[in-house]
Amino acid sequence: MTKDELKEHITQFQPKAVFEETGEWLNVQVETGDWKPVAHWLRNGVLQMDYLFCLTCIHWPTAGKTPAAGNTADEGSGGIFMMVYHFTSTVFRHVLVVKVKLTSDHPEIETVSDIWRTAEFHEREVFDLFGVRFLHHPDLRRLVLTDDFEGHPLRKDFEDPVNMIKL
Amino acid sequence: MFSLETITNSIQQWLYSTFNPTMALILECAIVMLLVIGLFAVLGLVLVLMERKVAARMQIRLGPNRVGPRGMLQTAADTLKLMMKEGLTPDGADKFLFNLAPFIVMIAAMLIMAPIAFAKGFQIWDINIGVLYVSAVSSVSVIGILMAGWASNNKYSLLGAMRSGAQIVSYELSAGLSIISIVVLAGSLQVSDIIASQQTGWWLFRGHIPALIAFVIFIIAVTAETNRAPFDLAEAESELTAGFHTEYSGMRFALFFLAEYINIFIVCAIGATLFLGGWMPLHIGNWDDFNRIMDYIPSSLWFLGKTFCLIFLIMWFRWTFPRLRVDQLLSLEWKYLLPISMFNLLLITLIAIMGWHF
Amino acid sequence: MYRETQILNSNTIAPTTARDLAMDEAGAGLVINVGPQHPATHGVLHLVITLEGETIKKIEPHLGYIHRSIEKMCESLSYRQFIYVTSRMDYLSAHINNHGCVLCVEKGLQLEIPPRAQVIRVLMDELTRIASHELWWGAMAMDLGAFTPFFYAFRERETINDIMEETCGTRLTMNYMVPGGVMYDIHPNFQRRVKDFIQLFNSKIDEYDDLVTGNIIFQNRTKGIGVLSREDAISFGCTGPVGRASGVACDIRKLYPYEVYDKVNFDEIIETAGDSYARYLVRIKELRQSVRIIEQLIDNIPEGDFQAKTKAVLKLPKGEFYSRVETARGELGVYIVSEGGTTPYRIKFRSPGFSNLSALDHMSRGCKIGDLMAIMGTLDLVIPDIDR
Amino acid sequence: MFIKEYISDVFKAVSSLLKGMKTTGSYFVRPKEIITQQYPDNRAHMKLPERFRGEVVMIHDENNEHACTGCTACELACPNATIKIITKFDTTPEGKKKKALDTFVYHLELCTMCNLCVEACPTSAIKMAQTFEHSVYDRNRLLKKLNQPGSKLRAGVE
Repeated sequence: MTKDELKEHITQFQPKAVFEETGEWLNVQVETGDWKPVAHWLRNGVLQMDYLFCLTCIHWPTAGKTPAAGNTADEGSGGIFMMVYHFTSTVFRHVLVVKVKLTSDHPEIETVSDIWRTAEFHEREVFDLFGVRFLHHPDLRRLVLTDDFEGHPLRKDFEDPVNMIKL
Repeated sequence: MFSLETITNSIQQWLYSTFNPTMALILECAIVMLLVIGLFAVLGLVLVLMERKVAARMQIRLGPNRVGPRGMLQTAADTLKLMMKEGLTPDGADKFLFNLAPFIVMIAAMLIMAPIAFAKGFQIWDINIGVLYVSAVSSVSVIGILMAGWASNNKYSLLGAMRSGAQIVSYELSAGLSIISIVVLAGSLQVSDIIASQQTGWWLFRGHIPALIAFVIFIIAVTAETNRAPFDLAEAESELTAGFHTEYSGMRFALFFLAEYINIFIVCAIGATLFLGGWMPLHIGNWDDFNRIMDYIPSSLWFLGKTFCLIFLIMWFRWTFPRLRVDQLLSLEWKYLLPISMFNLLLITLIAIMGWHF
Repeated sequence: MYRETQILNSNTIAPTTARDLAMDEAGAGLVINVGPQHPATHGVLHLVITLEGETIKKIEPHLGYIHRSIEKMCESLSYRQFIYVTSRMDYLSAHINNHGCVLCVEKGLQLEIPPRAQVIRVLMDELTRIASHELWWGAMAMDLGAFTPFFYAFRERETINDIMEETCGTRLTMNYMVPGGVMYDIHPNFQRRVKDFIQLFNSKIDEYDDLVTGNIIFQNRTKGIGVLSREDAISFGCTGPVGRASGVACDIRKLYPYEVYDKVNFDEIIETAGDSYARYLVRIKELRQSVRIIEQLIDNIPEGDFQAKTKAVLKLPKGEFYSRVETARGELGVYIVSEGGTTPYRIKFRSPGFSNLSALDHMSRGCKIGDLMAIMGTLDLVIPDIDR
Repeated sequence: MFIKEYISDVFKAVSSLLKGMKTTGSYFVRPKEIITQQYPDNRAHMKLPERFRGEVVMIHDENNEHACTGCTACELACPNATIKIITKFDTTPEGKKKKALDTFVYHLELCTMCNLCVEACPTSAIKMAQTFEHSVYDRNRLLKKLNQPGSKLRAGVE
């Protein structure tokens, strides 16, 4: 399916979705609350996005503060976490990037590990390194770091004076 | 002609003429003990080196070549290292059993040495139920292995020991059945009688195809019984790290290691005795000249040659095959080897009764 | 007895999910730790396995023993510098990792790569793939208890390493790819030596078949073991030979061709059984396909530059760039978020091993411990690739 | 036929095993195939390819002159802070002050042999050497000073 067709389908299901077409693939941004039904629809609906090939998160510690980023009252001061999901369909071979914006104060999002099982590990990794909480995840523990580790190293404001050497 | 029999006889005569009979017997026992221990040490050194060299050649490597000429002293150096190492006992281990286990394995191996005929008239104890004795004593070593696995208080060791138990107990059956088929042919349990019965030819050739099948099954079964690859499930390096001897170190580990090689030697010696005529030279029908030349080769060389051929075969297996899984190991025994060897025993009995063998 | 050893050797972790709690209440299971130092994990992978007898009830991978946070490191390295770090992820396909990174940077810079560099890159990728599969073949056979194949595999791998050493300067972590092309031109001996190697290698693959593929013990150990259905493979994101053995067409070289992969003839190997044997066959057949690609390209390296002209300091425009390459283990995704500076704002490496490992628990439930070695062997896990 | 299948199974299995044994056995009798290199013994005729990256060295000619201007391009290119360049100010004959290299500090223990410094060098002053036996007992000995004592910048290199 082409980008326009994808766009059409998504708008039909989720009129609130925001599109961005600068990159290689179609990017769509959805609200945190809408994410779970959208995910279900992506997997089982007409698009058949059965293969989640990348799941990650980006931290913008200051984005929330700048007025340009559309700072609203509930976004708080700590910036935003952007969850990025890369989907493709093994049937149609189209690629879609879904982004969900989370606030730094309450980085919580519904898990998709019941829809794409690969998400179970990827979400644990994101939880470990960014501190994003995945609601209803079956086994949300730290994956690579020790259980008593403090902080989330891939956050931009993470400081570790012992192990991080500033060049 | 060089013969070990004359040497042993003259020593015995000298002993009995110099001391009273009790003293002579005690001295004889002491000499035999020393000889057995000496043989153990030498066999350990030779077999470990041989294994490493065979493995190296099959794996396009050179193998040990630094210690001594062509690496001959490598195993001696290794033994020295193991002796000087600290023998650790894990905290949670059952200390008594943990220390006892390697000795049980070792002693079991030593005991089987008794009825083996190393050369013509060179045998520690020509017991009249020699073959039965061998198969009885060889199953003692499983107790040592189970003990080691249990006492180590390590889950890997326990799993290894359990596997080993299941394995040795089941493979004992087909090894026993193959041994019995030769007993049926030879009509005696005594080792010297069995060898004597192969005067005109080895049972491997004289017993037609059934004897060949019995031989193959025997080799497979003893490979399994000695926990050698492809049946090394008790150790199974990639699965259970080192299996039942994971927690052993230093000399106690060396004893397990040595016992493994001694066991290989023993089972191959028994295989050579039963199927390849022990120290009996190769004789072919009416070729008198050929037979006479063969007779010139000392009987001890015949025995060792045959035994080392079988040892080489078992090493060849080890460096070629992948390991079986534990359930496949048992299904191989119970679904293939045991039925085949039972049927085979029937055929052999028929051959023996009808006198169809050569 | 089970209970007793379990208490004495208790270094298990607290149960967390309802599923685990249910199992603990039933009192079933002997928990053993495979790794982080274990002969079969080939690295520092830690698996907590719950057993019942010899049967696996649950596997829980514990990662992070070699986690270096390469993603964080890359955030402070420039676009030329961060490539060398990625050799240390999946160190067996170092070239292909580097390739993924330079592709992503080039996408951002919109660089045109000289055809000569493209062909050299593909040749190096395929040589790396052969070397990686060789090591996998040896190590997998060793996991299953056969030691000798390891040495035969390393003999051929050594030849590739020597070729790499001559052209790239190093044997394992080459750092040969640079944004815009390759670091040096190929060595004058390169073509001759590769052709010699291909000739030698064709005769050796048959030997591999004799020694391992046809072996009845090996077949019994792998057939029907660790079956991963097509749906599960997609859901778990299994790519590379693991995915293809389950019937998923996931070869990035075919689906989204990069460099000259759309100009060479090769087959995407797809098996449908999804078991360990199918994964084995896919890799063994891929060896021949890699040889095919090299044979087509080795005599047709176009003349010209081996590197495009680039600025001394690279700056990617603001935006997001994603490149996908097929490593020996599966799909490697490189996701760069740029804020317009000289260093990436955020890099994500979607490593194939990570997703493949997540399917391990699903595949090995109900198998024996011995089967676990067959499954892990054919998953071809490289631990630094998983941990990053 | 069950029996027939059973026997053919056994036969196939045994023949596949024998095939494997033939392979290893054939190597056993062909010692020419042995590929072991006896490393410390073959040191004399072991030749590494000229591109091999062993360590960074500075090229000095017979007059003990190098081409390093102390521009720190390599220091910037290095991802691990392996190179530290200490500069000094020389006075040229005309009396002008000119920046020049004082010490080229190279931490071999941090180096990953990525070759980026050599690529970055505008005057080709450094290169990769083919040495590889870097093990020492004292870590400090891995900290190297690349410019030889008394060496100076070759005339004409800017």
